[in-house]
Amino acid sequence: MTRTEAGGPVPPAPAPLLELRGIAKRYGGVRALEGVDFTCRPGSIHAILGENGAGKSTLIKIMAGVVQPDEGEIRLEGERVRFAGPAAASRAGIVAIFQELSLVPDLSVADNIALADPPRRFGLIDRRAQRQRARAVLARLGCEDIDPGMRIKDLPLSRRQMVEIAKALALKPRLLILDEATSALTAADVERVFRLLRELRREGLALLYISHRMHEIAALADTCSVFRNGRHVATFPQGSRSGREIVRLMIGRDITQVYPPKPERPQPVPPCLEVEGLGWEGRLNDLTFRVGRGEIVGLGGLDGQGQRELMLALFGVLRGLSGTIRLEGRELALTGPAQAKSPACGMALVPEDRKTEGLLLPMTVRDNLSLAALPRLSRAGVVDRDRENEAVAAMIRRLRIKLGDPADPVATLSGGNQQKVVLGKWLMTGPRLILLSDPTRGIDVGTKQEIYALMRELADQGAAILFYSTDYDELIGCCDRVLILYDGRIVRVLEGAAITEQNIVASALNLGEVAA
Amino acid sequence: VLGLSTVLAALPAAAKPKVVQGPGYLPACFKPWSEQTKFFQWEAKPGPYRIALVNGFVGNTWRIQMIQTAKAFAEQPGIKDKIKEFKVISTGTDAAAQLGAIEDFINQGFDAIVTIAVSPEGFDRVIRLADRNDVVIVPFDNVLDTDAVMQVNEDQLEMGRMSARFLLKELGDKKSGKILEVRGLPGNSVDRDRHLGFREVMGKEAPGFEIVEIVGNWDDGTAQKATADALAVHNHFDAVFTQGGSTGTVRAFLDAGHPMVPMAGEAENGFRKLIAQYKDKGLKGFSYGQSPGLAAISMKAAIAALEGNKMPQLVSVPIPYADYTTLEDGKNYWSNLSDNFFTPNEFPPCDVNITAVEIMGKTSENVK
Amino acid sequence: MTRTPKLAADDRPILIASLFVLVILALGSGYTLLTQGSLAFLTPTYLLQQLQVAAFLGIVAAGMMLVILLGHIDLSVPWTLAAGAMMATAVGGPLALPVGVGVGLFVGLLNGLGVAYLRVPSMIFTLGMNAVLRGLMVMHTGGFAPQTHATELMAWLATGRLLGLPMALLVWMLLSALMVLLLQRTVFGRYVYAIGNREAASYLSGVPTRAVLVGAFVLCGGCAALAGVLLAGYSTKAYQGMGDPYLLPSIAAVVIGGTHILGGRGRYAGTVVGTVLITLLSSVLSVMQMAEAGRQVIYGLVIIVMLLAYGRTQKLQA
Amino acid sequence: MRALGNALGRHLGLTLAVLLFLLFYGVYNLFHPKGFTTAVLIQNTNESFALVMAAMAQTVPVLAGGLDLSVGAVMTMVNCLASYLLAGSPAAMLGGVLVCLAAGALAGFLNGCVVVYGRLQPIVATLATGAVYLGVALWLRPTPGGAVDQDLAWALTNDLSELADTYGWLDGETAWFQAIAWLPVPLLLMILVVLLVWLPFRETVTGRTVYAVGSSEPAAFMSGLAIDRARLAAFTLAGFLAGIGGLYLAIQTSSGNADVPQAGAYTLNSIAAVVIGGTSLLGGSGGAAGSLVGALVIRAISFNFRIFDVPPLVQPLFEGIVLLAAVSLGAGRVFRVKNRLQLMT
Ligand SMILES: Nc1ncnc2c1ncn2[C@@H]1O[C@H](COP(=O)(O)OP(=O)(O)OP(=O)(O)O)[C@@H](O)[C@H]1O
Ligand SMILES: Nc1ncnc2c1ncn2[C@@H]1O[C@H](COP(=O)(O)OP(=O)(O)OP(=O)(O)O)[C@@H](O)[C@H]1O
Ligand SMILES: [Mg+2]
Ligand SMILES: [Mg+2]
Repeated sequence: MTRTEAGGPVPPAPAPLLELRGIAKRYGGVRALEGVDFTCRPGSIHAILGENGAGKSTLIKIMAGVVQPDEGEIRLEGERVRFAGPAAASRAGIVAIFQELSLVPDLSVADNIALADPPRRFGLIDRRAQRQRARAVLARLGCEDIDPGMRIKDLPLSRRQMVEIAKALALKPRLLILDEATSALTAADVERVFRLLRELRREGLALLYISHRMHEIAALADTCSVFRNGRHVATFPQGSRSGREIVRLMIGRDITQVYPPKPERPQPVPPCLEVEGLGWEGRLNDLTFRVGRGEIVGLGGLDGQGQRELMLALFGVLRGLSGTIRLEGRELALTGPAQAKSPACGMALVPEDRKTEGLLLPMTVRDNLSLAALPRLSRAGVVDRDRENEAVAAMIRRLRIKLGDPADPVATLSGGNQQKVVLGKWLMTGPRLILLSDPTRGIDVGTKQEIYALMRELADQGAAILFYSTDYDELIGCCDRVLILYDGRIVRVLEGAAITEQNIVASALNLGEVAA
Repeated sequence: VLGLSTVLAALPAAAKPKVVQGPGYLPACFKPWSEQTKFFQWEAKPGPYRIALVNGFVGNTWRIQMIQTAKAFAEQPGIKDKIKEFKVISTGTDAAAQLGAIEDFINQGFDAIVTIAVSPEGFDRVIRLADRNDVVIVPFDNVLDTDAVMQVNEDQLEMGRMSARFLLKELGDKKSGKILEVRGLPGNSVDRDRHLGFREVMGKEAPGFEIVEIVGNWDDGTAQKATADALAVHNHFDAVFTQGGSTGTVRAFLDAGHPMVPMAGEAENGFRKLIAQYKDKGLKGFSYGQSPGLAAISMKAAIAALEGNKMPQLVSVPIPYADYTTLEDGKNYWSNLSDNFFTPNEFPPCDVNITAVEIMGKTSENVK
Repeated sequence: MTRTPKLAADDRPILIASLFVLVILALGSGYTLLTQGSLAFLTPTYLLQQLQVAAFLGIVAAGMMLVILLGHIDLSVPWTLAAGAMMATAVGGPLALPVGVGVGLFVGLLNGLGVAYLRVPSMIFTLGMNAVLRGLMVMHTGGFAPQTHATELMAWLATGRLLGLPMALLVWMLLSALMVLLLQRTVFGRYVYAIGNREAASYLSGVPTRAVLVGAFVLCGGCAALAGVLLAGYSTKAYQGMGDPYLLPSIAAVVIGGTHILGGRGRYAGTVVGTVLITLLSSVLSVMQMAEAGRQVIYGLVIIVMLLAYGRTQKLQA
Repeated sequence: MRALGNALGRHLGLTLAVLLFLLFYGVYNLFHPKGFTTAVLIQNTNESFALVMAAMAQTVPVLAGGLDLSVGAVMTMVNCLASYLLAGSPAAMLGGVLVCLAAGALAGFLNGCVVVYGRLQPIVATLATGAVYLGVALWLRPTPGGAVDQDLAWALTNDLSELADTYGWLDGETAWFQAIAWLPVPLLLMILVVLLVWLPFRETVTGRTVYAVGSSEPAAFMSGLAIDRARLAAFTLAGFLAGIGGLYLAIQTSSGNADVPQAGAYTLNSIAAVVIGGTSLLGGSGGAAGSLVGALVIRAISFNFRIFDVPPLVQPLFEGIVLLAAVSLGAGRVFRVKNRLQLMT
């Protein structure tokens, strides 16, 4: 039985397809889920809302048999079931599209779409049939432009996500789950997907939709459920609650003054970074902008519009750049991060994916924190243990990193604290230009506030900050200016009062002035 | 075998060498292995000939010295004008590659192929092809377990026997105690034969000795380590029989401060140096040797066969040896040269007169 | 949590391996007791002698460990070792040692450049390098009748004694001390572990990854050549193929020592223990006059059993 | 057409390998007095067969993301086993062949078990099992020897007409037979192995899973693929193919030889062949057909030493340099990649 709160009875609905009762899941000390009851019914789109780390993905991984619950039971049409793995779940008609893409890069689109059980003749895979199947599903998604013969690794991110959806469709699901599956889609694709989902709803599928984008949920969902640190707090018909109420349910309190105040500063600020006509491989096109000292400049737009490439380009990772980059007046031609971080340049990059690009998970917190600053913590190539320990301890105190011992593997830290370690690693080098790539991803609201405060503090101390975020709320709250990227171009620059949700969304989807 | 005959029936008449009565050609050089040894005779072919040397493994001094000798011999007056083309290749320790190379040279129409077999088995196919195409194949050093081809070698069994007899002679009336036997490469037929010969005599004439066996792989380092271990455990040996890596064995005795004892070993220059140096301290040394000159003798045999002479199926090359009484610096060892090369190289009866020094002592010019 | 659990994880292999060393000694002693009525394996003479011999393998393994910690491997060790030794003896005189080791460093440099800059898989590049070196040495011996006698210094370093300890052992101990310093205390060492864990993350943290890769291969080549020079001193001469018995044992020693073959984890002490284990094992089997077949099987089983005993469930994907 | 360009780019490695082979082999045949004749082809294919099998065997585990250092050992073990079983009545020989193939597959399966259930890294696991298999080989054949039926040996190492003659099948006259009579049996066997073993395997779900695991294990898991089964299958197939190699080696040399250095050489060459054949050592892309070509390239290099007058003591160096150059061909990538992160694999 799903709990419902006073206010609007749940409309009479068909028998539940999938029921979860008293589900609990722990990861080591972490309570990912606790006593969760949850129901989803055929013919409806059910949205799940919640802060990062609220347990949404875990819930879904349990439904899809990716992880096993520690407690509780799952009933499929009343029958008690237990899914050994994703295969078992999809046989039962439960198919999930996960946050982390589940496509095999070296195989073709057709191969991937038919990966789990391809059409066979005499036990061998029937490539023609497979190709036809792929065409059919892609056509249904309105993606005739994707060649089934292409390898996944040769497709752009947005195309891959469409293939991911196609792959799920091909399994003929009865319950289809999308976990932030639209985060990287272009406006047109999002529309296509929505049309498709509504169609599927008509056909009587049960749909679970997870997104951090309120407007998408408003546009799509029939029912909403809110999760907060591992608990199911409410389920209600979409539209029966205001955005503010929902946020309160999600966070457990009103967000009061999440963001530090933006200081008024004399214009123009002294320039730190000046970029002119920057281009790369058609993924970055003629970018021109400047970031002043003490300024926080936001990078907006949908995921995968070149923000990541821009960061890497500035940090000297990309080859074959066109245009000019000037740092503190001097023109730069960087050979790589080693040079970028050198005191001469004083740059720092907090990369997008902390687990693969930011951290050395099995190594200790100490080793991770001091990695970038080692040269200045050593004499003649020999690490000065005492200075290292002091510096590390100081950074741990400054960022209030919660840990047992600096000698623990960083993997044992929480997502938020892991992210703090990445930040700390770079603060140790005393950077003057800080590139932040979605630094608050997968981080709880408390930590977020600390990070916002930290950013402003650094800016006030004279650092220039380039700040990419997928969460436009952050951009609004933190940035003095916001550059909206679309297809590797700056489509709009928002300043001061103009930095609003409508403007950001509109220009991100590249819809001109139309509000989302 | 039975199958063979049926195949041969299916083949165009294969021109096998005729089996004939002795005596053979130039017996001083091509000594039949035994009375039972049969004689081969091929159709005489007009020279000059195309000859290939198909070597296997190349990464050790003996093989390099062998190749150098063969090349020098091919240039020697009296031989040079009989050879139109002389090609040398090393296939590495890969039976398939070696057989392939031999077959390739048969296809290329070479007249004779001298070779050191990677494995004593498995030549049936190439032998058959050689017979069909009137090609003379002459395995030497590592010979084949067959009597279908002419082969050239020293008697490995005899080497073992000689060593045993020498040690017993030196041990005089001592009839019991411990003797160390340092063996060669496991699985190799040469190692097997030398071992059997040694054991045969020891078993017959002095069963009282306990023989401790270790593996030295014909490699100085390995032999040295293994010997050192054996010494540490057994403390004392009365005599030693070692198959190559001989210097390593002596070194181990020196390092362990073990008194020098009678020792039979290979013909590395280094071993003979040590014998000369320590003979007064009790290193009553005996040094027999597998001569890299075998290559030259085999080439000569091949040419003789092509010229239509009667050849023994198995040519026994006398074993060159020296002991602590007969060593002479600059004659059968060279105190000023590298340890690694093998002293016996020339063999006058076959007018193979290229000394080890000429081969391994000469410096840089022709790096071929 | 405190350090202990993490340490335990890395120390486990070292402990198990050490225990196994004792087991080998016990079994060997049992054998000698029955056959000789002596406990030869427990005498200082024998043990010191084993350590002396282990030194050669240990020095090779030290270099190999650096490369493996980076998630790479160096298959050119055998002929780097031989080349170092042969060049040293060929030059002779006071220059022998520096030249020999120099050859190794240079080979390592080439390996490093191929792996770090051309990004050819080390497994393959070093394999080719090994073949090239063999070719060069064959030409060298065949063409130039080189002097192969080890110099006094080389001989002394390998077989001499100081305070009753074999010099080779002392050299190994000195090198080990340097290795520990390098891995535990220096920036380079920290970078090695970092790259071994995740090259991309290290690179983005401003670690000069290519320089570190090259450096590690250079050191590995240097170690191999040094071992070659000592080995030449041990048997008073350099000769073809003297390195062949060192490739697989050195890898085995590193792995048995608990170093993760995919890099990033492993402690130097483990490599030392692994080296001793391998050396003792082969010595005992040799004394027992075990047939070649038996040895091969035992080597294989020992490695498997040890690794299973470490019970490290590792991600299978590099 | 974009797809075509894609296909070519995807098989760049293989394309290069084919060109290399055509170069080396073409030159060899041009200068060979009997170039482009069956005799030469028979000899070349005979010589290459074992290495080709070793290379194809190596490919499968590599595709799944792990090396198999026991390929040469398994081959040697089966070779020694076969040297006992390939004589006597036709039935007995057939039985022997089956036993040998089974033995190879079993060895491979054991490798798989150690890797999958023992959770050991393939490299070290197979390094160890390889030693064990060599031990077994040495136990089977302490010294080289054995007897293999002469007819069998002769028939399988020649062209089809000899095969027919030997067993008096359709007295070689039949027209259609004449057309193919020149085909060397080993060449035919290679083609058959590719057509009947490799291609079908690649088209099974398990084979597809092998690629998926090598390309991205998490994705494979998320897609609900049977990862462990794929790994087991990969190593088993490797053992099976290595077994075929060993079996043929026995037929070719009509004996068994537990040659340890030879086993090592085959393992290392198989890896080189895989790389030259365009398979990524990281797994996920490539194929056994490429490795076949890779192996032929390696063989073709040494063929040329028999034609051209390279001083014997320079040959090893020459061989080494060519090998080094061949495996370094892939390095071109380094200069094309525009995002340095992609070089970090
Ligand atoms: N692999 C894991 N190991 C340990 N703990 C985990 C793991 N994955 C998730 N967790 C824990 O479970 C909690 C819920 O994670 P989950 O990914 O379900 O949150 P979420 O709601 O999906 O967040 P997001 O909005 O970022 O996707 C997290 O706070 C985390 O602490
Ligand atoms: N490899 C790991 N070992 C131990 N604990 C882990 C590991 N990975 C995650 N955790 C636990 O999970 C929490 C953080 O995990 P994770 O980063 O997945 O949460 P998250 O906020 O959902 O991040 P994301 O949404 O990006 O997956 C921490 O509390 C940590 O204890
Ligand atoms: Mg999450
Ligand atoms: Mg999630």
